[in-house]
Parts: sequence; C-alpha cells; structure tokens
Amino acid sequence: MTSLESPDVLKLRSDFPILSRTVRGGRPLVYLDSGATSQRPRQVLDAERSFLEQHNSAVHRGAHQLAEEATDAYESARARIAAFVGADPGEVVFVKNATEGINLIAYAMSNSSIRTGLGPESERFALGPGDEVVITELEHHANLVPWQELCRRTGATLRWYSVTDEGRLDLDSVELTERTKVVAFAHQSNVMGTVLPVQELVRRARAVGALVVLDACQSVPHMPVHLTSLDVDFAVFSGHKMLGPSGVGVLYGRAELLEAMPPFLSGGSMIELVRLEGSTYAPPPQRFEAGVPMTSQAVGLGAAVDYLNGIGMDAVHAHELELARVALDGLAEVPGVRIIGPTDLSDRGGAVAFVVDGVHAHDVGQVLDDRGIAVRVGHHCAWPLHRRFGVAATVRASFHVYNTVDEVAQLADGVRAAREFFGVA
Amino acid sequence: MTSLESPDVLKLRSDFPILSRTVRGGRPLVYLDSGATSQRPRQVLDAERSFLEQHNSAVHRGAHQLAEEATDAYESARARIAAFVGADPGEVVFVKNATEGINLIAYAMSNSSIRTGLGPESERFALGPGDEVVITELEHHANLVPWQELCRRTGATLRWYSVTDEGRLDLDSVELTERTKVVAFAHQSNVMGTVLPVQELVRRARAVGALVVLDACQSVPHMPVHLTSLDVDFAVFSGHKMLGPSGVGVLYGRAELLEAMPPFLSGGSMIELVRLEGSTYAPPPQRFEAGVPMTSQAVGLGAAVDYLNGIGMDAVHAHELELARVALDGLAEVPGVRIIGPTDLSDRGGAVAFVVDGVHAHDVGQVLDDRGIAVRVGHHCAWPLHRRFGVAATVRASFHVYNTVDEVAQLADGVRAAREFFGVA
Amino acid sequence: MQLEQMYQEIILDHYRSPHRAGLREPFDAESFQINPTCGDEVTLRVKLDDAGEKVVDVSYETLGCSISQASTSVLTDLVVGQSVEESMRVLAAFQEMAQGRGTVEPDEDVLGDGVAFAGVAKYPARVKCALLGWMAFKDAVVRVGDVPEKGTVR
Amino acid sequence: MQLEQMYQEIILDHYRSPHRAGLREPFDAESFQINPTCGDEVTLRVKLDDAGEKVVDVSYETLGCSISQASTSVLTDLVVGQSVEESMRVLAAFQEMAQGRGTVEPDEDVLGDGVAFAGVAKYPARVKCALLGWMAFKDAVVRVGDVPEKGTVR
Ligand SMILES: Cc1ncc(COP(=O)(O)O)c(C=O)c1O
Ligand SMILES: Cc1ncc(COP(=O)(O)O)c(C=O)c1O
Repeated sequence: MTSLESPDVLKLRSDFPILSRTVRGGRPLVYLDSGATSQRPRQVLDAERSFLEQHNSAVHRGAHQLAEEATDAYESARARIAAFVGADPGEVVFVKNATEGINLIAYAMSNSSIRTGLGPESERFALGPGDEVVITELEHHANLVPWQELCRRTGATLRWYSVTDEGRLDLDSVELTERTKVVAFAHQSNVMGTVLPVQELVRRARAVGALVVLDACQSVPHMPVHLTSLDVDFAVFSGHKMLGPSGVGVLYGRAELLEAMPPFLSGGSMIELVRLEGSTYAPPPQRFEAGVPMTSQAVGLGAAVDYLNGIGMDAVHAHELELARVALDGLAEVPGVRIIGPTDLSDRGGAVAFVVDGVHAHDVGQVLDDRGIAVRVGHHCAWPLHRRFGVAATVRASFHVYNTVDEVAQLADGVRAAREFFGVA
Repeated sequence: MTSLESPDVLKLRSDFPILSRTVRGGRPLVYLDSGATSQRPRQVLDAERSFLEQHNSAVHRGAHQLAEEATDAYESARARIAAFVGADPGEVVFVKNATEGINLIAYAMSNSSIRTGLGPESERFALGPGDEVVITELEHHANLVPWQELCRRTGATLRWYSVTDEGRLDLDSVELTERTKVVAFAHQSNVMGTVLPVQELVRRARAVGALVVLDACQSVPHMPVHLTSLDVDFAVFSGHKMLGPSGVGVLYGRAELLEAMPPFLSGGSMIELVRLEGSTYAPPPQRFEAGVPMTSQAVGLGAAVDYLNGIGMDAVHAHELELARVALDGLAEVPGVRIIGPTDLSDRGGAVAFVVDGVHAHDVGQVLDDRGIAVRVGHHCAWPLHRRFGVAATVRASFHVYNTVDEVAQLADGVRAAREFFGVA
Repeated sequence: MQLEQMYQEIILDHYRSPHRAGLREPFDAESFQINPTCGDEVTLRVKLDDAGEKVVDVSYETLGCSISQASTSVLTDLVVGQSVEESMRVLAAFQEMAQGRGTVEPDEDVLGDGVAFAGVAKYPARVKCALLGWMAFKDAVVRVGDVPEKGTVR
Repeated sequence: MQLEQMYQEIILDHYRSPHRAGLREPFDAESFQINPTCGDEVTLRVKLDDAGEKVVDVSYETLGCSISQASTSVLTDLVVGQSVEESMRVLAAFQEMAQGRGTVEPDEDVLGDGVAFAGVAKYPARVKCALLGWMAFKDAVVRVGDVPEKGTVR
C-alpha cells in the first residue's frame, strides 16, 4: 500500500483535460471539490464516445446487431463494477445517482408497508408505527430526508446516533431494539472525512435483525471497498464522484433481498407479463431498472472502474490521506482556523472541513476562488451536522487521485490571505 | 412545411458517426429503430464533451467559477428545452427518462393520498377507492404500469379507452365521470404511429376536472409540440429519442401544479431547511431534482434541441411522414403482410408495425438484421395493444430525420426475402 | 449471408414439422413460460412413469418464433424415454451451449439434433428463444414433485 | 485580484459596522429567511407608521457572510424613513441589479450605497446572499397586512 509519487500524479493529471484550464483571469485551476463531483479522465470520455459512435442502441430490447453490442457493453460494465466492489453482477442495480438508490429502498419499503397485492416475501420490508429507522447525525441529506419521508408515510420513528466533538460517532447515543428495522449510515462523512465503524454497526444491527444500508458515496471512490465482506444489506454510490459520468449510480443489494423486494419505478423492461388488469415483475436487477437506462453512462462508469483499478484503490487511498495530512498540517498553522472533524488520520478519508474565526465560509471560499482554488462552502447537504457544531457553514476541501501536494499546500496560504483581506489577521 | 430533400438528409447523415458503420460482415447499417432510441449527432457529443473538459462541476452547490459555469450551462439547457416545447423553464424538471417522469407524478399522487404531514394544496393530487385513472389500450408500459401500481396503492380503479381495428382510439369506449382524477395517454403510439386526439381528450378531461398527463415520448422528437397550447397538465419525454443523451428526460408540469405538488425523490438540493426532526421543500423545479443531476446530459439535450431547431421540426415531421408513406406503400405490395395501425397518413407519425403471415416477427427481424436493417421485434413495451390485435409480436420500423427513402425502401425487399427463406412465398 | 448459420436445416425441419406438438393427457405437471422481451409463450406438459424416474411424454403448445418452436420439438426427442436424471444432464448441456456465446463445443452424443442450435448461441437476443421450452420442461419436472394437484399453471 | 470588484470598500464598511443591527421592539411583522445552499439566516423586523404607509424601523439579526450582512445594513439605510411604496421601488431596482449578471447599470440616485453590490451580480452564487435581507424585508412588509398576531415567524 504505497502512496503515489509526485511524478505519477503529474502523469495522471494529463489524463484530465479540465485540470489544465485556468480560471479567474489566468490562474491555474486548483480543483479541491471532488467530494461534490470528481473530474473525468480522457479514458472515460473516450469509452462513452466510442460506445455512442459505434454501438449505441436500446439495451435488452432489440434483436439486431447494435442492440446485441449495446447490451453486451452495458452488462459488461455491470459485471466490472460489481467486481470492483466485491459483489455479484445480479446485485448491482443501475440508478441515476445515489440519491435515487436510497429512495429506491425507502419507497420499496413504503410499498411493502401498504401490503395490497404483494406476496409474503415483501413482509420483511414493511414498516409501521412503533418501528424505527436509525441514522446518524452526520448523514448527507440523501441518507436522511428519504428516511424522514419514509417515516412520515409509514408512521415509523426516525432516530439517530449523535456525533462527538471530535467528529466521531457516539455509539452509546442510541440503543437499537427489536423495533429497529433499518440502520442507515455513511461509510465516510462527506464533510469531515470520518470513516464510520461499519463492522460494529453491522454487528449491532444484525443483533436486532435490522437491515443495514450503507451510503458508500464517499468510500467507493476513495478506498478499496468490498461490500460482501462488509456484510451490509444495501449500499449506494454515484458514478460522478468516482471519475465516472453523472447520471449513473449504483444500488447494491444482497441477492436474496433484491429477489424478495417489490419494485420502485415501474414501466418497460422491469415487467414479466403485462395485462391491463395487472402485471408481474421481472427478476432483479431488471425489476429495478424501468425504462431505457443510462446506457452510455454505465459504459463510462465501467471505464472509470478500469481506470481506478489501473491505479489501485490502495494507492488512491494512501495518496488522499497524504493530501489530508498536508491540508491538516497547513491549516493547523493558521490562527483562528477550527477543523470540523477528526484531526488525526486514523479511520479517516480525505475531506477536510473547517471554519475561520471572523470570516464567513462564503467569504473564505471567495478569496480562495479568486486564487483559482475551488472548494465548497456551505453545509454540504449535511445541515444537522453543521448545527451540531454550531456553525451555519464550513469550508470543505476534498481531493481525488489527481490532486498534488503542491495544490493542497496552497489552501493554507489562501486562508491566510482571506484573514488578511477581511482584517482579522 | 417542406420535406427534406435527399441531399439535405445525406448532409445531415454525416453528422452521425454511427450511421457510417457496417454490420453483419460489411453491410451498411440501416437503422430503422429510432423509436426505441435515436442516434446522436457530433454536435451533441461535442457539446457534452466540451462541457466535461471545460466546465464540469456540481451545479447549484458551489461558489467557485466552475460551479458557476456548470450551473449556467445546466440552466441554459433547461431554458432552451423549455422553449422548444412551449413551456417556461420553471416548468421543466429533469428526470432520468420519461419512465421516471410518469413515476414521479404517480408517486407524488401516492404521497398526497397518504396525506400525513402535507398541506391542503396537495389534496388535489389525492386518490382513493372509487376514484379512477383512465389510460388507453395502446399505452407503452411506462404509461401503464405506474398507474396500475398507483391504483394498487390507493385503491383507485384503472380504466382504458380501447383501440379500433384501424389503430385509432375508440372515444366512445369510456365515459369519464366526476370520479376520474387522471387521464393519461400517449401523444403518438410508439407501435402504430397513431397520433391521438389530444384536444378532444383534454376537453373531456377538463369537463370532469381530471388531470391530463401526456406521454410525449414519440411526439416531441418527431413533430412540433407546444405544450402550453395543448393545455395538458403534465407531459414527459426522453432525451435519447430526440438525438440527445440517454440518462436524461423531462417532466413538464404546469407551474401552478408543480408549485402545489409534494416531492417524489428526496435528498440534497430539493430541500429548503433540514433538521433531523423534519425538513421543508424547495420550490419547483428544484423540489423534484434531488441529488447531483445528470448535468452533462442536460447540456447534451440542450444541444440536441438546438440541432433539431436548426432543421426545423416541421421539416422533421414532413420527412418522417414521407418515409412512413414509402414503408407503407412498399409493404402493401408484399403478400401476407398485415399493417398494425393506420395505413393512411392523417394523424400519424413515422412508426410502422406489421406482421407477416407464417413468419414470426423474430424471424423476420433476423432476416432483416442479416441484411443490415435494424428494426425492433416483439411487443415494444405495449403488450396489451398486441393482445388487442391478437398477436404476440410485431416488426416495427421507426425513423428519424437521418433516414433516407432508399433505406426505407429496403424494408419491403427484406420482408420478401424473409418470406422466401421461411418458405411461405 | 450468415442466416444459414443460425437457421440450420435441422432447425427449419423441426419448425415446419414439429415433433410431439399439441397438449396431451395424461400429464403430471404443466408449466407456462413466457419470454418478456417478445411475448412468446409456451405451455408444456410432462408425464413421468409411476416411479417418477422416467420421462414418458412431453406435450406442448407454443406461440413463438422458429427457434423456440424447433428447440421445443428437439427437446422432446432428446428427453422422452430418458430417465429424469439423464434429461437434466441433457438440459444442462443444452443450456451451457446456448449461453456459451459460440465458445462451447457441443457434444452430439448428448445433444443429438440439439447441436444445430450452436449457431443461435452467437445471437444473444435469441438465446432465450432457444431456451424457452427447456425452461418450461425444467419447471414442469420440478412441479411433479412439488404440487399436490396436477397441471397447475403458475 | 478581482476580489475588490466584489468586495467594494462600502461593502466592507457596512460589514464591519452594520447599521441598525439587532432585533428591536416595537415591530409590526417579522420574517425569517434562509439561504438553502449555505444555511445563512436572517431574521428581520419591520415597523411601519400607524397608517401603514411609511417604514419607521427595520431591525435584524443575521447569520451570514459579509455580502448578506452588508446588504441588509444598506437596505435599512435605503428604506427607513421612506414610504412603503418607495421602498418597494428601491427593492425592485436592487433586485434587478443583483440578478442582472453585471449588465444592469445601477442608478445611484435610487440605490445609494446599494450600487456597491453591482460587482456581486457577476458572481451568480452570491446573488442570493445579496438578496437575503431584501427578501426578508419584502416578506415582512407583506405580513404587516396579512397576519393577525404580530411577529409570527414563518
Ligand atoms: C410512447 C412511449 N412512452 C414511454 C416510453 C419510455 O421511455 P423511456 O424508456 O425513455 O423512459 C417510450 C419509449 O420507450 C415510448 O415510446
Ligand atoms: C455521503 C454522501 N451521500 C450521498 C450523496 C448524494 O449523492 P448524489 O447527489 O450523487 O445522489 C453524496 C454526494 O453528494 C454524499 O457525499
């Protein structure tokens, strides 16, 4: 597990056309916002384009040669993506983004809870008053609002693990019970970079028979993840955060669960038999892929996975930790900077969030932007976490494999400049 | 409203890289499957690529320059697409495909029917036992199964207009009542090409106060469509059928309705205020666009709309009608061929479906494929319509602006060859 | 013309004059299978001997293309008169070939006329056609053990 | 450095020493507004004269960036003492400038110190910051007519 040496990163960077552009009157772009969305290498752009120029067609529907080729490309992408996260191809459902993936689970549970016209196998997904869904205080809205809505629809109760001052999960803050039906949590916080204790959370959920939903949006793009070994029931992640296209994401579900779960979106390709009087559903994963899918995007995501495999996820992770270290060390020397989240590197990924005394995050971000440094400011779709720390907004720097130590070192200088500009230095 | 002359079409064709490829051992590709998915011109591929190489970033979330540029590109695409169909930008919601669009409406109604925690403005979307949803017998599964599921969830009843032997709607087959809450129908049949009497259906729906949902998947790509003039409440269409990317589609909703409608997918970007105890929703269209959207795909669809505008939708429609005439005339001369759908060109688009006595559609399709002609065989996600005509499968040829009269003329020859091959000639 | 690769003469023969077509009594179990992409259907009945060890009759009705009809016809030739165990071995071999994308060398001793379907394996969209009757047969045999009343349609 | 374009000296002055800050009694209506992208908040109170025609006081508490704070401060300078009608004209002019992408030439006679925000208009992500207080003011004025109890928070 060695980190990437600078020459490797510089070589990599030339694969990403956007990284050589300039912003704000000629400054080189320093893109530290990969937690929001990552950039795409030529290899991914080329894979999608060559699919579109050679094989584009509706998948799983036609019998002509293009349809065969398109179906092969789409299913081959599914197989490679499944292997990338240690799953079977039949356990990978293509969705438009992770948000849809979580909604898919929540609505399938909602549908199960209504019960009419469903078989007994869907009973394990049913919720009602008295039942509980447990999340954490650090969740992205995508792993929070769908559960609130599910609880609103079914009468179940939403509870959450709280977060410690260090940005870790307080495992004592919730006692799971027999009424806990779902435990849903992020693998890695998109704000603080905290890696959650998956094994322990799974153990506790299993002990009460709850389903485990892993929001792997910030882990799959940044570290090796083997979903079968993690023993979670469901997981989601988005293509656009892992050097792949927007408009495609993955819902992983254990085969046995997908087999039993009622559908969410309905329409073409997810059916077995359709009569006006009623229809039956296809087996997974097709059951969950209604309509013409994001074909070229799946192909692009397949290429992204190949690209990441070429580097090695161990190396990606090590490199990002190195960048986090540089960011944390640099910021530690700037007076008035408070890191939100863990300052040590254990159980941590690359995102670094902070506030600056006397300068609002928006204003810090503006000064950084003026220097070509793109960071994200605001609540990063994790508003409850920000409330927990008594702040409305933070500055977040987040990385991917194409970022250099040099780039990250500019962060602290930029923050210093912001303090000066606003007269708090 | 003049048709495209052959030289124009030949010039156009050079914009579509895939059209110059060969299949099945060197035969030129004759792509007559645009009803399933269309091909994309260079202009669309380039627009998406240049967005990704220059401006890619998360939209509506960042304050840095790339985020601004990406947001502008995304919203400019929305505005151009809205103008293309005679709508306001705020009435255009990006979805992954038309199927999601229809599910969005159906689930928003489902959510309204549960009532808990919603305001009185959502009452008009609520359904219950005794209420009716009315569709037609010719619907694509995408505009059928979601309504079946909605009825299953709410206890409402699904009814449908039947289809005449000529492939037209039998307007006497259903009497709308005060209990009719939704009337949902295709603008143009994806199998038979029949254009439905939108004005009359809207008039009837309005008379009983029902919401009108138009499945414009096969109209917007092929003819001028002005949704505001059609006076429908909702409409859906998919990018991939209109020379645009897969993974993006549009839900149109009248501003006043989107304003009142509860959300479907929940998560980031669709909220106003999030607390663990409960959240409030953003105004439309953001309310319906949870998560990082299909950014580059929206940009690509914007370019597709520009491309179509450059040709003119009147010309597109006229050209496709010309192709339909060639196909119908050619097939009329082949013994044993039965057209499913209208054989005259009034109120009709380009799709031509047929069966061949004594040769199964799959086998006809295989012979055509062997000659390089890509058509679709099967039920085309309109199984009830096929049952209505007593067939399991049809052959469907469908066109777009890049098809030539020459290509379409090959269809009848191919069908003749199929009859010979299977010994029915 | 690559058509002949897929539509071997044997296939066309079975298609034109299918063996053991029609639904017959008596039977132990019936299976209805459908190909959701094209709407093709097969209803297939199985009659085993009293010990439930030997396939005595297979009868069927199909609504489908030449490939699915011919392959169901060939199926009956291959399994009627065989032990249930042997018929499952044949089924496995046929399935392996059909799903093998043209990479599996079929064994004529096991598959008889079934080897004619090797060409179909190169057309992934048609593999389901070739397998439709076989899946119905497998399902029906399973049902003989399972189902109390005979001839239940799923 | 283009920063100075956005952060004009006037803006920084208002930010460092905001005018009329704090929440005061009496007031006729209060509005709470939030910027969903960044979580910034403003609570703003309006006091009109007895006829409801003139703006007598505007008081506020903000949790936000320099732009939103300064713009709320400038707002109070521009509307306190004006007729309600005039204040709405100023608001419209400010909004037009802020959303004008830098293409709208602001009128200093109408907007006073508000013209300093012309540079912000070039940064679309910050337009909402500049407008936060103004939207609260508009909402509060509407509420004066609407709401029976005073000081209701939406
Ligand atoms: C009439 C009609 N409606 C709906 C759809 C569904 O579109 P999509 O699969 O892109 O969601 C299609 C195309 O497949 C169609 O032709
Ligand atoms: C932890 C986490 N969960 C969920 C999401 C939602 O992903 P998407 O917007 O791609 O659906 C994100 C990213 O925005 C994230 O960081």
